Amino acid sequence: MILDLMLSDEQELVQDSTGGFLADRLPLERLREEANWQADAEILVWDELTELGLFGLGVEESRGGIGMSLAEEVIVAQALGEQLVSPLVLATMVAAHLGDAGEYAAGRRASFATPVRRGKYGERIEVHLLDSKASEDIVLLLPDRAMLFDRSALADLTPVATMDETVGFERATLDHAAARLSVEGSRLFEQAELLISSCLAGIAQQACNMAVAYAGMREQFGQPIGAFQAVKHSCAEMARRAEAALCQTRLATAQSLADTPDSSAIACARLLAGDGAIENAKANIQVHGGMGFTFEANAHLLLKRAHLLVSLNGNRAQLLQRIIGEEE
Amino acid sequence: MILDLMLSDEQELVQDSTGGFLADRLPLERLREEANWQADAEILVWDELTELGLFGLGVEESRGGIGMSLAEEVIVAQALGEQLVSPLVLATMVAAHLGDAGEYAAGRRASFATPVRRGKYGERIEVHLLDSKASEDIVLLLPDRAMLFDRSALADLTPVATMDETVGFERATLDHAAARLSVEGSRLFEQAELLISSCLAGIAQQACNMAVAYAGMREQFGQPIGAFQAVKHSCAEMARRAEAALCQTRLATAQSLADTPDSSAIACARLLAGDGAIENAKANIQVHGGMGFTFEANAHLLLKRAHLLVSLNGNRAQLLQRIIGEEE
Amino acid sequence: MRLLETPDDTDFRHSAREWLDANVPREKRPHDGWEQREFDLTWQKRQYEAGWAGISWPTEYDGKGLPLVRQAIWHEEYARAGAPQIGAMFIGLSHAGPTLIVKGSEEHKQRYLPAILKGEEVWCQGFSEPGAGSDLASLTTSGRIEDDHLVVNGSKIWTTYGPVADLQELLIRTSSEKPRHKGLSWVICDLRSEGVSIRPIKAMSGYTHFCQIHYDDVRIPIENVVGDIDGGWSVAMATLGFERGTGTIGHQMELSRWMDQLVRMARELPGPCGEERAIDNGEVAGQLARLKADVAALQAMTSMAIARNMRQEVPGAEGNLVALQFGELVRRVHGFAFELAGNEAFERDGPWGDWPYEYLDGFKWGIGGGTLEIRRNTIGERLLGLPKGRS
Amino acid sequence: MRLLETPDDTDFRHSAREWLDANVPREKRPHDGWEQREFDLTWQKRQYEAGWAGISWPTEYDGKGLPLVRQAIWHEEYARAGAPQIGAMFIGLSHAGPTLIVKGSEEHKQRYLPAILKGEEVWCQGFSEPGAGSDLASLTTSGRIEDDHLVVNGSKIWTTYGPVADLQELLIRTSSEKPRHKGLSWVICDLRSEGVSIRPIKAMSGYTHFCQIHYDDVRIPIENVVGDIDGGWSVAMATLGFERGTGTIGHQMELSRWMDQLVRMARELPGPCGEERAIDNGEVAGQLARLKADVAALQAMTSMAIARNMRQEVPGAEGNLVALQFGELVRRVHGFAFELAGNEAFERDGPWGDWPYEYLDGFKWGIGGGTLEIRRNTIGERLLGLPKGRS
Repeated sequence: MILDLMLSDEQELVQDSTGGFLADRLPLERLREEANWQADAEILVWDELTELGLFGLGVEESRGGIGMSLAEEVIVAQALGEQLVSPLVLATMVAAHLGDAGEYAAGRRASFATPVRRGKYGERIEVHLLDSKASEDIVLLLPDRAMLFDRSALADLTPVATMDETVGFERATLDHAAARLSVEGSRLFEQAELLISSCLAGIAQQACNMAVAYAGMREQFGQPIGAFQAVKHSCAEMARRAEAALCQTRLATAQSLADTPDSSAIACARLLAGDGAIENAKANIQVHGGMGFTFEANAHLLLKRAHLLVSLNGNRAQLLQRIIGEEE
Repeated sequence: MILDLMLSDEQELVQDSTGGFLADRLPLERLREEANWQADAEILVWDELTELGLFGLGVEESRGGIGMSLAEEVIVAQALGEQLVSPLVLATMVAAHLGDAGEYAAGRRASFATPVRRGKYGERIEVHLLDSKASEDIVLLLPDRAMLFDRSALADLTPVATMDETVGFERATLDHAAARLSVEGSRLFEQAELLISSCLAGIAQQACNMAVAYAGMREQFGQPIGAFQAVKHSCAEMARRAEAALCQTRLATAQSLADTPDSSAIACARLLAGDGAIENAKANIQVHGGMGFTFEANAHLLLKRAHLLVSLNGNRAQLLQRIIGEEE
Repeated sequence: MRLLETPDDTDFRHSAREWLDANVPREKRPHDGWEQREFDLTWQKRQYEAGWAGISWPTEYDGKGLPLVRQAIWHEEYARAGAPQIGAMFIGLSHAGPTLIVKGSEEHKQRYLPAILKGEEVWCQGFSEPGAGSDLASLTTSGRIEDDHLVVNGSKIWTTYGPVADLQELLIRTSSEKPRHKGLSWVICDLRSEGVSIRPIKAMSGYTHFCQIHYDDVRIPIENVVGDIDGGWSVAMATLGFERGTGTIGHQMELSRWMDQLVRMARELPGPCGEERAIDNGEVAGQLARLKADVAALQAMTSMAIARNMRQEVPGAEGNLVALQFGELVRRVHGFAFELAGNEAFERDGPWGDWPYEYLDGFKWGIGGGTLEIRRNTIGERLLGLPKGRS
Repeated sequence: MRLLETPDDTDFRHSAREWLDANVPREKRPHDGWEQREFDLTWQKRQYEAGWAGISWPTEYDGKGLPLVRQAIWHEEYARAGAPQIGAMFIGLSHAGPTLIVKGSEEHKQRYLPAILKGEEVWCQGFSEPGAGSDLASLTTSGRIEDDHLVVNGSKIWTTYGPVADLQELLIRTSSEKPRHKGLSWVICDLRSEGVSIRPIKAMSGYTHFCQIHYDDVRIPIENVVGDIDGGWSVAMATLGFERGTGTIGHQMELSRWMDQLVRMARELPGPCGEERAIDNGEVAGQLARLKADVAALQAMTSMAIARNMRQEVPGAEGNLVALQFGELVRRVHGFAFELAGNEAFERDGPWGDWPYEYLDGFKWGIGGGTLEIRRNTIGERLLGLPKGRS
């Protein structure tokens, strides 16, 4: 099957408008201020996000959506990744496919719940909630089932401190039976996998951009450090990993659009994007030297968020099994 | 337990005398000539090898040996690895522990048999024989049993062409019942593991030396290529891998000498030395550029022999299990 | 991000598949020498005669003039059918041909392009030199203008298929006064000319695909220069762009076939720790999955390169990303056979067939067409805009 | 290659074990600040009073004067007992102390060494600068000689434990005419001096261990210079040698404890694909084994470094091999917790305790004491004898 992985003119428009808006209103740098953590900055511009049409973008017009496709949502997700926008936005995009798109387009918010522990899940699941304090709904995606809960269905709610302090975390328990909506099948799970992959591809790209900018400016031993092969080659590998993540995500998306979704290809995208984001975030810290190790620079933000998104909704060992099609 | 991993004065003497002899009489370069392949060069100097005391070096004097220890054999094995000496020599060193050391010291030869296929072994095993055409005995080492066969016990003998053309390969079948000697337990298997690790550490070191020599001499873009960070850092990683292989092999050897052999530490040595040898051999080819890809240079010899020794007597998945002590 | 294939394209795909299934040679491709050349040329001729050669090349020169999508479909079906690698045709079809199409004169195109498609002539490259390796700007093989000829002296090395080639894309220094990369010319050299001598070089795989070539007052007509005299650098960059971009698509498709075979064998062979199937060993399964993801990425990156090429005439530096991904992966895939099968995979012509050969041969991808180190430099400087070092 | 431990050594080991088991503080070590300093000093004092401080330091300066073997045994038992990292004592015990022992004057040793062992003073390093980073030869913080003082101006950065330190090993430029690395001096700076100002810097882990220090006409007595004026380069190289060699042995032992804990948790936690125990998942088991082998190698390489140090006074460049092995491994080990436990390992003070903190904090090993890139340069040039580049 021959796919065009470049963007169409329309898709470029989506990329430019969303990317431009986010770079302007929710730039990565906002996270230097604690006041903007835990989706506070996103909530302030939520009306504008709804006006951009993010929620319901790929949902049919007949179901209250904008009537574009998964491709456009994947493009938006990459821009969200590049600016480390709160998972609240992505979760609401997913919820619009599960629940009533019109409500989300009108301002209703949903947050991700993700299982705290690995392994098989029973009817009652301990979950982490991400940036859920201002959301009405909770989305839980399992490989074979997608569920939507009212916030009130949460039991045992306790806040926890985690490695990525820019995202609000809570622990809670969810009971399958309490779901407002529950859809069987893997379709929504796999679509979300592609959106998360695209977010991670965005982080991988952002790490590369940040490293290249720093390497071109910072001087050591009498020349910009980017002139040294060790740094230059590290940047080249970052570019390769970002490209691999982007291309595989787009390819798996285009396959899904052509109504031939490939579960293995989607798992490949998730693995490549996750590894690309984490490896690039680490390499970016390394390029930044001592500065990269501080809380004052932006490099650490990419690493922490990459780990968070990699852990969302599954684990690496399961991914590897899905890639070779040997699920237990 | 505090171990001295440097060599004692006596051990240095063994290193210098064996290393010097091999560099002089069986230098790696001999393999440029087909006439020296398949142990032909070794057989020509076999008398001198016996005079050096290689066969029975670590066997008690009361059993017809020289009365030194495993430490000295490990030192010899590294020198064998550095010059890619035929596995015939190592096999005969091992056989001297299993059979009558006096006979091997007097010129009898033994070759390794190694299982052709992975997995569990039955009573009849299909094996590869390495450089066996001029040997009287065959050594087969299994994790729980060491066996010595007369050459006449081999069935279905057929020569095969393999990737490492400098070593003679045959396929044959061996029946447990036909063994002249069979010793239960893992002691000899583990001692051989350390000798093979040391051989591989020698290959890792030789690859590093070869790359450094070439990088200091070959010029590109107006300076020796070793001045470029990409090449210099590759050499530094080669030095690190060679050191890791050497140190872990010596540490596991010293533990064995102190009568506290550690199966996991030995498996670690085997893994590190195998990976070190293969990775360094690859990096050496890369440093040599186009020249490294030719049959005319020596770089490819290290790679092929490294793969051969890595595959000897086991496989990576088993090794990994032994390291974490979770054998099935 | 969309499906490109139209229903018409899919019809084309089906015809290609049908023809390939019926015509792909089933005999084993010889490992080297004149036998191999004959095999490759015969197979090219058969494709040409059936109308499958030069699918996206201009019709004026015997190509089919179809869009790149069709060419890409052909590559997919070609790999799917297990067709042999294009081998000796590689430089002609993927390197010299595309270069002549964008940079050659009308006469060049008329004279050389149809002969490539018809499988009449084998081309080889002539860029690297013994002293220069990856440093093209320091080439010293010289071409002195005498009347209407260039008189060439010097030496080229690592010339793949050189021992069996008819023609060569030769990069030589035609001006020694100009700055390093401004005095080069790209010229077509007939290897049957007087003064050309060829020394085959054996590769680590044990076979002979390449050679060193000496030029001793070799006279080449001036009209064989492609582009301008002293303007060879930009022609060479175009050539390398084709190599880096979609030029190796065939090899990549092949790698993906090897990968599939690896997964199949892991389902058939017993496991390393006594499992019934190797794939039931978690370590094996994990490694396979990682490899498979990287092979998938390679194909996706190639799709992206094709999409980019449809929008630009001469490929940019992005192709180096594909080459970088390919360079180490090919060894990792073939090398995994040893972990799966151990000594059995060592045997040449044993149950694992060509695996040990492919593993060893795969080392060329770390070196050929500029080492991986040079590719990383190029990505850093041309794609990311990092400064050149003082060295 | 032999066992070094004599029966007497083993007796020493048993006494050490007994004391440590009874005395290791069981309360949690604070993450930063003055509380942490107090914790570290108190623990050092307790070791000193019981006769376990400065095991291989000279007896004249309150050390125990025992052979290095005993020091190594102490490190092993210290790690085995789960004793806290030496933290704020690190520079004093592993850096400044050893440097003073080989390069300091009699007065230096009398004044400073006992105070380190007694846990009375905290030292910090002062090599890196905002503009210079890893490039020590380009330091610009200056010391101008006025009468019997050096007057220091400039700034240092990345000073670990700087916010809570009393003394600093300060590398400054005392001559601007001499070649880059020939005009430096190594001098002891009292951080309570007038003109010193300290700006704490928060690390990516969220805690504050290091700082930037500004010097504004800070007057340091000339007798605080260690080695010769303008001879600081060789003193600094000795200092870095200690850091690279056995200086980080404590951290390495600790890493090996974390590794053991990882294996233990893999035996206790359920597996990622529904297995009863995580270690029954082949992918997890394989990754653990690889990590364990690399941790084993790190310990073996450290043993080799100790053996080398017993034969030489000032450590050579080989220590960089240990540092290189350590640099990335520490992140890989701590990072594996996320693969084992996913989001649960994210929680600070959750069931995985300090794992996320250790993971983030581990990034310092890729940067501190010269980045890994600089270490690779040093190995290439000083150990392997490769030429310096023109840049």
